[in-house]
Order: sequence, then structure tokens, then C-alpha cells
Amino acid sequence: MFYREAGDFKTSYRDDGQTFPIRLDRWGYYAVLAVAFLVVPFVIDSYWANAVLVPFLIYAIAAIGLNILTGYAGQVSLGTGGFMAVGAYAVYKLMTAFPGVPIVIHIVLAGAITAIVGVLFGLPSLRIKGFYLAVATLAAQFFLVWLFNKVPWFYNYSASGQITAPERTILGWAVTGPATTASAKYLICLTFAVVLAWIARNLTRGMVGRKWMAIRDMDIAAEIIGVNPLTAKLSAFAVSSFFVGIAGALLFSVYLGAAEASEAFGINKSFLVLFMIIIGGLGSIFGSFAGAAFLVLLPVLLKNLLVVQLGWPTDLAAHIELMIVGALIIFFLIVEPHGLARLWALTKEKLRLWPFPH
Amino acid sequence: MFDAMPDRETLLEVNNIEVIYNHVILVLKGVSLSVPKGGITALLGGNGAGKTTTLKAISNLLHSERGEVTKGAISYRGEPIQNMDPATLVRKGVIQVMEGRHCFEHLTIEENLLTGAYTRKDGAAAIRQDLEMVYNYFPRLKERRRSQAGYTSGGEQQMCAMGRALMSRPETILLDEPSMGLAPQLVEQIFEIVKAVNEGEGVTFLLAEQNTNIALRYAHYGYILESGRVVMDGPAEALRENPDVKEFYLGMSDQGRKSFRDVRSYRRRKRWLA
Amino acid sequence: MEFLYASEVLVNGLMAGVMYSLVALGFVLIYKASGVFNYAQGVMALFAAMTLVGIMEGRVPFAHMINAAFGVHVENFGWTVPGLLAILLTALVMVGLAIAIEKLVLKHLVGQEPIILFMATIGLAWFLEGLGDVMWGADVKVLDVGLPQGISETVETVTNNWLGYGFFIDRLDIWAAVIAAVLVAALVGFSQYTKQGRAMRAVADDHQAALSVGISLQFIWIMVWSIAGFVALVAGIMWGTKSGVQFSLSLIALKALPVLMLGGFTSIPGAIVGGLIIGMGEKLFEYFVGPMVGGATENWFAYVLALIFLVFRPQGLFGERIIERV
Amino acid sequence: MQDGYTTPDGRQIGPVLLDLKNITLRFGGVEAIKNISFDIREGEIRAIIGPNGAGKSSMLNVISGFYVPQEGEIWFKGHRRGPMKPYEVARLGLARTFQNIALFDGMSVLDNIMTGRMNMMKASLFSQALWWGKAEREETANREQVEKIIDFLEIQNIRKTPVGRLPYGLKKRVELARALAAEPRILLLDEPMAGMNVEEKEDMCRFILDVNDEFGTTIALIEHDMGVVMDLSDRVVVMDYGRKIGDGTPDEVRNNPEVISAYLGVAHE
Amino acid sequence: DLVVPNLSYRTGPYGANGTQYADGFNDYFTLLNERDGGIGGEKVQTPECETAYNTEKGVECYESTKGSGALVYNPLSTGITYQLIPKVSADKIPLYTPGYGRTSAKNGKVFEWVFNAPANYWDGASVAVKYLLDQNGGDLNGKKIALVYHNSAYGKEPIRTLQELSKKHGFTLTELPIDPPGQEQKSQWLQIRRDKPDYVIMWGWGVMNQTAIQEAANIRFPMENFIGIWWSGSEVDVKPVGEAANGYKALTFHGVGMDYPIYDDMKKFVIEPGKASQGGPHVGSVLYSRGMYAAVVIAEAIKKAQELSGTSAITAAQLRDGFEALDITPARLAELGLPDFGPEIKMTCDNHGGSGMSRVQQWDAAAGKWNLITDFTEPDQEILTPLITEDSEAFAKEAGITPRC
Ligand SMILES: Nc1ncnc2c1ncn2[C@@H]1O[C@H](COP(=O)(O)OP(=O)(O)OP(=O)(O)O)[C@@H](O)[C@H]1O
Ligand SMILES: Nc1ncnc2c1ncn2[C@@H]1O[C@H](COP(=O)(O)OP(=O)(O)OP(=O)(O)O)[C@@H](O)[C@H]1O
Ligand SMILES: [Mg+2]
Ligand SMILES: [Mg+2]
Repeated sequence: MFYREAGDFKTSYRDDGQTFPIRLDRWGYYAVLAVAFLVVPFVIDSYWANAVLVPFLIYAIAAIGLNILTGYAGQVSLGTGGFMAVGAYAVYKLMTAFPGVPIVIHIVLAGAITAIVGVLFGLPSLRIKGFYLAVATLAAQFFLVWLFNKVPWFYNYSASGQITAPERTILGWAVTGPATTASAKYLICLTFAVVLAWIARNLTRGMVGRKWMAIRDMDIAAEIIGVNPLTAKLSAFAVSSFFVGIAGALLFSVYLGAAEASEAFGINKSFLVLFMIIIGGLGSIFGSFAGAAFLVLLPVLLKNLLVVQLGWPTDLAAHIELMIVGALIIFFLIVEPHGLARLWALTKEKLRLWPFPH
Repeated sequence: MFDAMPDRETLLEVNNIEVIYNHVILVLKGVSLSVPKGGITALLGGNGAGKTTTLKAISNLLHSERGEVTKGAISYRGEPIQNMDPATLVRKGVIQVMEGRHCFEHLTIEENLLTGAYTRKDGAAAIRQDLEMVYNYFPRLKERRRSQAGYTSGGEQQMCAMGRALMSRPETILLDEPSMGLAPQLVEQIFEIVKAVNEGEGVTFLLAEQNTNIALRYAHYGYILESGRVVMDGPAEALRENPDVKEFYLGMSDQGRKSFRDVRSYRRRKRWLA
Repeated sequence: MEFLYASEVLVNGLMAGVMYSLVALGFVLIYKASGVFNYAQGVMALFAAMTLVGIMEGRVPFAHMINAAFGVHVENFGWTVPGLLAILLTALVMVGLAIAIEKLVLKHLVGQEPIILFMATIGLAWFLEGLGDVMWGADVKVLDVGLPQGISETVETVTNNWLGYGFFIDRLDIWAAVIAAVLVAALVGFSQYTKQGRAMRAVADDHQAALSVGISLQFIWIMVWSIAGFVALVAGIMWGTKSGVQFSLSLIALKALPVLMLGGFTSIPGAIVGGLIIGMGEKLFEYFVGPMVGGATENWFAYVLALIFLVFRPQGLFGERIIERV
Repeated sequence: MQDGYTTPDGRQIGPVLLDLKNITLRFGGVEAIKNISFDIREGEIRAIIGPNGAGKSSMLNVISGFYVPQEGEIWFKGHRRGPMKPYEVARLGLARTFQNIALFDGMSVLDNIMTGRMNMMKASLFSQALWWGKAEREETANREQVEKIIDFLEIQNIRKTPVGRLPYGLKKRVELARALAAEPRILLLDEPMAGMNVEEKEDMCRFILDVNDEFGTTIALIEHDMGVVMDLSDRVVVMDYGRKIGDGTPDEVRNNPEVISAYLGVAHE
Repeated sequence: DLVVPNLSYRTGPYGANGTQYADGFNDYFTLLNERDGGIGGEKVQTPECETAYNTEKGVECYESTKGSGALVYNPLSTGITYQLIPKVSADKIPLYTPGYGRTSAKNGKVFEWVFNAPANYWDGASVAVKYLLDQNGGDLNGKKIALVYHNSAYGKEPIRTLQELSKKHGFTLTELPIDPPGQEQKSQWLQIRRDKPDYVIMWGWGVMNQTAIQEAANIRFPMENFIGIWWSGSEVDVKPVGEAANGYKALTFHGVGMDYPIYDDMKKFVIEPGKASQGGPHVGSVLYSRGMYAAVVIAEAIKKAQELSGTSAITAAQLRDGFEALDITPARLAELGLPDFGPEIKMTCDNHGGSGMSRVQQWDAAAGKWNLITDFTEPDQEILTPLITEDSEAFAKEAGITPRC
């Protein structure tokens, strides 16, 4: 019995409500954090930062955001790309309009602006449900992208409509712009990811989270026992969009450095983030990370395997990569429809019983 | 009035099966039972005892719930049926009426009934005739034949589910909690129909019931299931007289039926479950 | 005159709508039968069209892979197959695909939540996209099964005589309208009045219950996916003729979604009516309002239009009422 | 009767709490409830019985605001209740269980019951996000209340189990717990004992009686088990095809010929 | 070895176009390796990396290849170019974007590491208008021109220039955006049918080109009056339309077809030995030629850098010097086996964009080939220079760059 829950007693309800009620989990978590903050920044190079870790962290934030809306509150959204665009353009406008204000504040504000937009587009959810809602959120996706493309004010009237992030620093360290080091990029994303994950965890274990889940599991019953669907759904849209907006802001300012609405925040982005939460596990914050890691890493791994190791032509490799990713998605769904998070939980459940099968 | 019919041929045989859900939750821990042809066999037991699971194991509906039979054998007319898909089983004459009705919400009552005849190949006329038969048994359904099943009341849905099963001209019906949520008159009526169908059409029944009282009145033989094990079985007559069954399943004590108002002053505890 | 221009736009909008409907129909079928929102429908259309071209031109499937692996040079078998026969063969391939999908994917996902199935179809879309490219190459293919294209002179002359202004209508669009009408009539008849159609709707409502009455999910799904594959082939032919067979063909799914939403996911006639409304609405909006706001409004306007309808009828125009009871 | 009455076993029943006047409810062409009036008194156990499809559940849905009747008035504590959303009704102190269990399958038993207390928890989103101050205090305080209910209903051992996995009987119990957690003035129970065996029914009866007794909660219940209805309830309304065909004490109802023919079948014991 | 990564795309919505370009790019370096043993004795490697025209994959490709001593990048995507501009200036690697990317990168004072000779989008817009001026005896007053464009950063590039030009020459400009991918263009073409513009200019890519040409044919818009930018002028755009595309025109900044001496060597050293990229199905096509041309310019810049630095194993920084000293004269082109293939390219520290010359080609459907119908034409620098200065200075200010040279 490697993994023990027995003997880990709680003496107060407060302890019992902790994020990691089991001591073993808690220590594991602290260890991961310590490595992430204290070791990785010193060993990271720009490939790992730019191709793997920074996108992973940013997508994890977006995935948590979408998971709050879809996984916790049950409102399927395909508008994530559009909301990320709101975050990106908001941070761009703020950065260029108020160069003196710290970038972190801009990023948080960008999240807040996205939250407002999210609430607006969340209004139809009061009437429209299920896949109808999912498709309806595409209206947000297409409209927002169109808007950022069409109104020159958003891109400061630049000739091509591209936005480019100027250099901004935190405590003298560049975190946006060309001079940013790999570890600075990584650290700012990591900090946001950790803080936001913690906030998401708090929200989902408390009363708002319960209201969201109640709406998700059975909206009519929830309303009858006292959940106001208006505030529950809209708060989910607001919080979710806040997260997604921050992810969009980071994606543009820290990761890409330049962006164009229809290219960087197209419908594919919406699908990508949705994949992440489904592969990772709906209604699970750990799952959001797992899903993001899976979908960021998998193509990189496959590419390295097929092109670099096996030396296949890139086009063939790219087509086969599509096939493999598609097949793997299906495979994972068959093995465990509830995602990597559930797979992990089942493994723990088995470990607890180990070596006995039942 | 009924005897246990031990001399009848055994139609369905469940031999020491184990069922596991989700690879970890062990629900049935070795259940064996046999269902004689033309009889009504009752499967009794408390909540979560495993009645539904047993029925689903027989009709092979476990897969879609991520459950599987890991041990033991099930045979119908001596032929193993574990790996048969439900459709084949229906064609062989075994049909299940699921717990919680499961009508097709968006189909009308009549369409629901017609789907019951899906596996039949004996022509539209025969099917129409059976439709009339079902409407005879359940006149209420005839009134509501054009309504979408999703909008009918619980009792109507239960009738619809029963009727749908009858439409397949089955040999054996696995009936899961037919009385749940039905008005007393209807419960009585449904069991009368079970009896009528059993006697009139010779259909064999295996029914899972919570309402021990009525089940034992209509069944010939009974199995009592607790926590995934058969704890007692015997002819219905005998079970009804058994003091334990009387106390725990029929709610009677030596002084006859107790008032539910008095429950606060006593508490039953099952002996065999300690 | 302005009125005539506007009516021309309107008529062309209706025609464009029919083209969207052809894609939407496939979605509806599968949704009706399995409650699955088949995201792969667009890619299926692409795959079908690619296969059709491949067969017609006698291309060697997987040629690129074979060449890369064995260092040989195979491209063509050197024969060509006439259009009708090729369509038949492609339909068979689509049936094969349906069987494979059922055996390898759907069967293992019985009883899962809709969103999981939806995801699976996205995985399928990726897979098929890759497979299509590997099998037939990623180049732009010209598809010509003999459908006419270009302005219909008859319509132009007739309207010119009547109204003094010759309307533009694409002959391909006229064909699309006729084909769509036939398809819809056939599909409605099938799902409403046949035993298999009823079974298909039963499966959509409740997988378990359908199993319990002896409906073979396998069979129903293979049947429905085959029909949907055929509908995809039709859509692929129309769109492929219009703008070549290439990756972008799969993206027409995105144009079909607002149509679906407006018509109702479960209604076959809804797919047509939805298509007409969307096509007409987006074209008129682009024509009248587009120039004022900078144009390219069609994509989002289609969705917004559908959204407006949905607010009043959350299940779409013809969708089944969502049963809400406790 | 304006000020209540005393039951045979000596409980004091108070004034009218909820008064339904001439309720009519139609679905399209179907009249599910036809001009029905009855009242529920403070502290009373009121049963609603009737054949399937009589409109009992619909009546409960009208009371909890989910269905809006086309005609009729609802008076609560002497005030006429205007059109209200279901969640506003819940805030007045009505809690209920459902005929087809409506638990939140993806959540644990504990979380399900905690949702019952949502109207007592008012911490802001911000405070909840940081899990600090009011949010944390409230959570702990309410958790204690919920634990009392868990003890009361004897479901300690399944606290952390996701409800989806529970057997039917326990689900019903959890649903009751969720309703109780709201500390309602009126508790509406839709077939709380369907699908239970005798022992479980006895447990359920015990809970209902205890709630009624200890917290003075008014209870309205729909039930098909006549034994339970006759033993437990103070007054019974009988419905048939949307009409009211009887209203009175269990004894009165039991001997009402119309009720017998429409519902009971044979005179019950 | 010299490493010139090939960030290509052979999948996704523009895969059909990207494939041909990448083949041409690869084949020229293969030719150099096979025939000359590389450049200055150093073999050239072109590790390929699939971007699918997706910016994030582009970044990944950039990061994964830059460590291996990459000398220059040519991603064939305006979106990826914008991503890479800040990155290459931090990593000090040249970015070569012939005919695409950021127009104002022509200003080498601000964009130290970016080169876009021989021509950029604004040059293209100007040359197109110049051509129309020529057609109309130097007067476009009162004419109507419609711009049909890909609704993206790429498609929007020429708008400013065309607006300036319309002011100068007195034509009216209608802008008709088309959302990518662009298979549905009914309303735009009905609008054209109603407004009857004299000319239509197109800025398209991928399926949009071909659909537009088809729709133009459908409404019987005269093909001679329909001119595409160079990205709207390849075989894949016209062939699917068939006969009806006959007469369609497009800009180009290089020659097409296989009537150049270089193809003798190409056949001998690359195609016949089976070394052609993908087996050489696209040799000689427009996009193939363009990919090859990009490779030619890069190879010449490498050669120049080797000369300047006196070493054959040059660094990326030295290559930049090579670009800035590059001068591909007509004589040199002829020497390379590509007589009159492209305009003269002369770059300096402040001019990273060359002369901006391009020419017009016309599709002959019956013969199935493009014919060059004008000479290289100079764009209207009078209009363009201030625009470029303005845009690049705005960028310099935003990004805090102090202009050099
Ligand atoms: N899909 C499932 N996954 C996990 N556990 C399950 C599943 N279905 C049933 N169980 C468990 O199996 C046990 C037996 O359930 P079953 O439904 O067979 O009982 P039952 O005797 O029919 O009870 P009831 O009278 O309440 O219907 C229960 O403890 C239940 O929690
Ligand atoms: N939302 C609805 N739409 C249409 N008809 C409805 C709706 N809800 C209920 N009905 C109809 O109203 C009638 C009364 O239904 P209700 O559920 O209230 O019956 P009930 O008395 O609770 O029966 P049971 O004991 O079977 O639960 C039924 O005929 C039902 O079909
Ligand atoms: Mg059961
Ligand atoms: Mg009811």
C-alpha cells in the first residue's frame, strides 16, 4: 500500500475542506511548486520556454477558465478564442496608452475587461442550452475577431492590423518585448498560473462552485432549490472570461509578442482549449493542467519523433501527426471519458487497494 | 395457490456471477439463481442489494454502464448468453423492462410501443393485433397514444414500458421494479397483468421488486438478495411465512402490521447482516 | 432598380443557403440517431470528395507514403473511372468508413455524455483530415462530374424580358436546390415513416432503452453514418465543383452550424429552412449593412441571426421541444 | 378551524400557512389541474394522493413556482404571492424533494447537502476567491449545521461519495438531507418512499416525524403507499385527473366512496 | 555546414500553395550542393519544419531550429513574420521575406534584421495601379477600382497605399473584404456585378483566389480587367476554373516556366537523380519559381557574406552584412542561368527592400501557362517612401528602437 489515506485524520471541518486533504498529496504538491519556482528558471532555455513551458502555462490558465464555465457550470463554450482576443487587445491598448503603469496591473485589468465582455455574451445562456449554446458562443468568437480586425482603434491604426507588444518590465526585468529572457517569461506565466489555479480552486470548493455545479448537473432542480440561474451562469461566464482574458493577454504580450486577431485567436483556439479540458477532465483543475500539457507536448513530441528521429518528410509527418493526435484523442476518450484527471484518480484508488484488486 | 413448480424446466440459469463496475466497485459477489419456464420468479432485497445489476447482467446491458461480469456463467435454455448482444437476446425472447421506465421521450406512446416490435419479422398485421392487445391491457395508453412519452405521468410511462416489452412477443420478461411510483390500484393492476400475461401467454417473468408484499403474492418463487449475495430463497409461500422475511420485508411483527407512526419507538436490525 | 438588385441578392442568398443546408443535413441525421454532434461532418465531405476525385483520376492511394517508404514512383494507375461509377464506389467507401467508425469508436462510447461523443468526433475529424491527405495528397484537386457552372442564361434572359434586369443565378446552385429537395424528401420519409427511422429516433432518445428492446445500436449507427456519409459525398461534390477539392472544404462545416442551430438539430426540414434563412439573411446584411461597417460580416452575422431566433425558440425553429420536467 | 386544531395524538396544529385558491394549470390543451383549492397549516403533515397522472407533482411544481398556473391564487403566511421565480420561492422557506431524484450527480453527498444552505451563505465572490474572511467562516459554520443533518439521517459514511454512485434509497435520503439543510418552513416531498423496502420506509417515516416534531416543519407529501399516508398524515387531499375528489382526515378519506373507486381500489385495511 | 531552415507548410488551408514554394526553395539548395558542392565549399542544409501557416507552430519551429546555427528564416507567412521580427532582432538572425511580411521592414534603419527585397505589398499595389495607368493613357480619373482582399493583416496591407493612390490619380476605390478561407463570395461579386467597376484588384491566398476567379467568370467580369497580387497568380488559382480563367492577370516579381538555362542543371543534378523535393511534381510552377528565387537571393547573400568576412562558415550576423551589401545585377542573374528572371536587387543599410519592381503576367488557359506581358515596372516611390517612413517610425517609437545607419 504505497498510497495511504487511512490514518490521516482531520480534527476540524476546516482541515477537511483543504485543497489537498491527504498529506502525501500535499507534500507532492509543495515539491512540484518548489521545483517549478526554484529550479526550472535556472535551467530553462529559450526552446523549452517558448515552445513548451510558456504555452503550456498560458493554455493551462485558459483551460482552467473554460473548465470553470464548461466543466463546472456546464455551459459549453466555443468562444474561448474570441475572449482571448479581448484579453490580448485590452492589454495592448492598456500597455500602449498607459506605459507607466505596471504590466501586471494591465494584465489583470485585461482579464476584468474580458469578464465584462464575457458576461454580455453569456446572457443568451439563460435561454439557450447545450449544443445550441455551444454554437451560439461561436457568434461571440466570430464577432469579436471581426471587430478587432475591422476597427483600427484596436490596433492603433497600424497598417496591417497587427499588434506588437512593446517592452515592459517588472522590477527591471523585461517580461514583454524582444529582450525578455526565457526565465522571465516562464516565471511571470508560472506566477499567474499558480495564483489563478489557487483562486479557481477556492471558488470551486465554495458556494459559488456548488451553485455552478448544481446548474450543470440539473439546472431546473437547482433553480427550484434556490439557485438563481442568472447570477450563477453569469458569474461563471465572468470568472471564466477573466481567466481566459488573462491567458489571452499573456499569450499576446509575453508569448507571441505580436498577434493578429483572426490568425492567433481564431476558432481553432477555441477548439484547442476545449480539447484540453475534455482530455484533461471536465470539472478538474488538475485536469486543466494535464490537458494543456498533453496537447502542447504531444505535437512537439510527435514532430521530434517522426521528423527528427525517423527522418520522415515533413508533410507526411504532419499528416500522420494529425492522424495520431486524432486517434489518441479517441483512444483516451474510450479508455477514460472523464479525462486524465479521472485516470489519475482511478490510479490512486487502485494504489490504495494495492496489492489487492478490490 | 401457487406452488414452486420445481418440476418445470429451467429456462434461465445464473451461476455464481460476480459483477464489477468501473473496474473497482464489486457489486455482485456470487449470485446464483434459476428461473423456471412459465413461472414468476421474484428477486427481492433492499436498496443497492444488486437486483438491477443482476437483471442487467442477464440482459447484457451492463457494458454501457462500464460494468462487467467477471466470474460465473449465465445461460438461457442451456446456452451461454454472457457475450450475446442485447438485440440477439431479444430475438431469443428475453427482454428487459428497465428500472425507471426509460421511455423514448420524443416518440409518441404508440411509436414507443412500435419500437418494441423492432425485432419482429411476422408482419404489420400481427403487430397491429398485438398493439390492440396492449391497449386492451392498458386502456389509458390508448387515450394518450398520440402524446409524446416525455410528457406523460410516471404511471403512464411505466405502462408504456411494459407494453413496449410485450410488443416483442417475449418468452421471458425481466421486470425491474414495476411498482415503483405507481398508485396502489395500478400496482395491483400491473401485477394482475403480469399474472394474466404469465398465465395467458405463458411468458416467464423474473421480477425485481422492493414491494415484497405484493411480489410474494404473485410470484411462485423468490430470491432475497442482500449486499450482492443471495441470502435466502424458497417458494413464495414459504418465504411469506418466514418470520425474518415477515419482520424485515413485510413490516409485520407478531402483533400484525405496525403503524408507521410507531417507528420512532423501535428499530429493526437485520440479523444476517450484522 | 435598387429593389431588383436586392431581390437578386436575396435569391442568391437563398441559393447559397441551400449549399449550406447540404452540409447541415448530415449533422442532423447523425444527431437525430445518436445524439452525437458530429463535428467531423465537414471533414467527411472533404474526404468523400477527395476519394471521388482520387477514384475518378485513378490515383494510387497512399502514393506519397509508398514513395517515401520504398523509394518508388507511383502516382496513377493510368486509368480513369467515369463519374457515376466513381460516385458509387465512393459511396461504398463511405459505408466502409461508417462501419469502421462504429466498430472502432462509437461502440466503445455507448452511453457517454454528449460532449464526450462530440469530442470523439473532433478526434475523428483530425484523423480523417490526416488520412485524406496521406491517401490522396494535399494538392488542390479539380472535381468535375459534369455539373454545370456559371450564370444561367435562361434565367437571365427570362428575367430580363420580364423585369428589365437579368438576374444572376448560378446553374450549380439550381442543381444544388433540386438535389437538396430530393434528399430532404427522401430523408423525412425515411425517418418518420419507416421502422428503421423510428428505431433511429429511439436510439437518439435513450441508448440503453433502445438496447433493451432489441434495437442493435451497431446496425442503426452504421446505417445512419452511412447515410450521413452519402450526404457528405453530395455536399462534397457540390462544394468541390464550386471551389475545388482542398482542405478548406472541411471548413464549410462552420457555415452549416448556424443553419443547424436555427433549424433545430433534430429536424431535417429545419436544415433546409434554416439554410434558406441564413443564406438570405447574411447576404442581405452584407449587401445593405456590410459596406457601412467595413464588410466581411457574413460569418458572424449568420451566427448572430441564428442566436436571435434561438432566444425566442431555444430548440430552433423545428427542433424537438426540450422536455423540462422534474 | 382558523387557529388550528389538535391532532388525535395531541400535536397542536397552527394557522393556515399556505393557501391555494382555485388553481388551474393547463399544458397546451391538457388541463393538469382543474380549479383546486386547499390549504396547509403550520406544523401539519399534509398528504396529497391520487392516481398516476392526477396532477400531484404538477401541484407541487405550482407551489414551488416552477409551473405558473393559468388561474388561481397562492397565499403564503397571509400574503398573496405574486408571480415568483422558483429560486425566490425557495428563499421564502420552501424546500422540496423530487419524484425522479434530482440530485447533482457530479457532486459529493456533502456538497449536495451544502447546496441546501446556499441562502444562508452570503460571502462575496471576491472573498470566496481568496478563501479568506467571511467565506471561510461561513463555510465552517454551515458545514457544522450540515454535519448535524448528516448525523441525523445517518449518512456519515458516504459523506464524500459522489452521489451518482449511490443506491436509490440512499439517494432519496440525501435528497431529504439537502432539503432539510435549507431549514425550511414547509417541506414538500414527492413520493419520498417510492422504491423502498419496509425497513427503509420505516427509517424515512422516522425522519419525517422527527423533522416535523423537532423543528416544527410543516410537511406536504405525495405518496402512493397507503400505509404510510394513513399512518403519518394529519389531513389528506385526494386528486383525480386534475380534480379534487376528497379532503379530510385519513379516516374520512379512506371511507370516501369516490376515493375508493378512483384510487384505492379496495377499502384499505 | 550552412543551415537555412525551411519553415514550410504542406498541410492546412494553404498547404497546396506552401508545398510548391517549399519544393523550389529546397531544390535550389540541392542543386548548389550537388553541382557546386555547396556555397564556398560549405554544404547547405535546409532542415524543414512544418508550420501549417500557424503562428504558434511557427514559433516552435523557429525555436527548435535556431539553436542549430540557423542563418536566415523565410517563413512564407505574414503572421509568422510579425512574430519573428522581435525575436530575430533579439537573436540577431536575418529574416528574409520576399514579397510578403511587414512592408515597412524595407526601412533598414529600423528593421535591422529584416529584408524584403525585391518587392513588398505596397510596391505591388503601386505597380498594379501604374499598369492600369498605362492601359488608360496615364489617366484613371473617374475610374472605379474594386479591391477584393483576404480579410487579414496580409489582405489589409495595400489599402493605405491604394487610398493614397486613388487620391493622387482620381479613381474611386471600393474595398471588399472576404473572410478566410473564402469559399463563399456571392455577395461581394453581386456587388461587383451591380457596381460594374472598371478594374478589380485582388489580394488573396489559398482557396479564395480560385473562388474569386470562378465568381468573376460566373458574372462575366472581363478577365483582362482583373489583376491579382503575386500571391494570387499561380497555377492552382486558375487551373480549377478552367477555360473561363483565360486572360486573368497577376503581378509577379520573377519569371515563370522552365525556359531558363538553370533548368538544364536542375534536371541533370536534381530531378533526374531523384533528388527533387517530393519527386518534383511542381517544377517550374509559379510558386516553385518563387521559392527557388528566394533561395537564389539567400544563396547570393551568403556568397557575399563569405566574401566580406573571408570565411566560408559564416555566422548569421555576417549574413546580415551580406544582405546589406547584396547586389544581384542582371549580369549576375544571367550567370546563374536565370537571365531576366528578376529585377536587379541592390540592398543597403537603409534600404532592405530593393527596387520594388515587378511585372504583370497573364494566364493563357489554352496553353496552360502564364505569359509575361510587361517589363519590370518601378513603383511610385514618391507615395511609398513617406508611408514606409511613417509606419516604421511609429514602430520604432512603440518598440523603443533608435534608428541606425
Ligand atoms: N454504474 C454504476 N457504477 C458504479 N456503481 C454502481 C453502478 N450501478 C450500480 N452501482 C452500485 O451497485 C450496487 C447495486 O446496485 P443495484 O442498482 O443493482 O441495486 P438494486 O438492488 O437494484 O437497488 P434498488 O432497489 O435501489 O434499485 C449499488 O451499491 C450501486 O451503488
Ligand atoms: N411539462 C408538462 N407538459 C405537458 N404535460 C405535462 C407536463 N407536466 C405534466 N404534464 C401532464 O400533466 C398530467 C399530470 O402529471 P403529474 O406529473 O402531475 O402527475 P402525478 O399526479 O404526479 O402522477 P404520478 O403519480 O404518476 O407521478 C399528466 O398527464 C402529464 O402528462
Ligand atoms: Mg434497482
Ligand atoms: Mg408525480
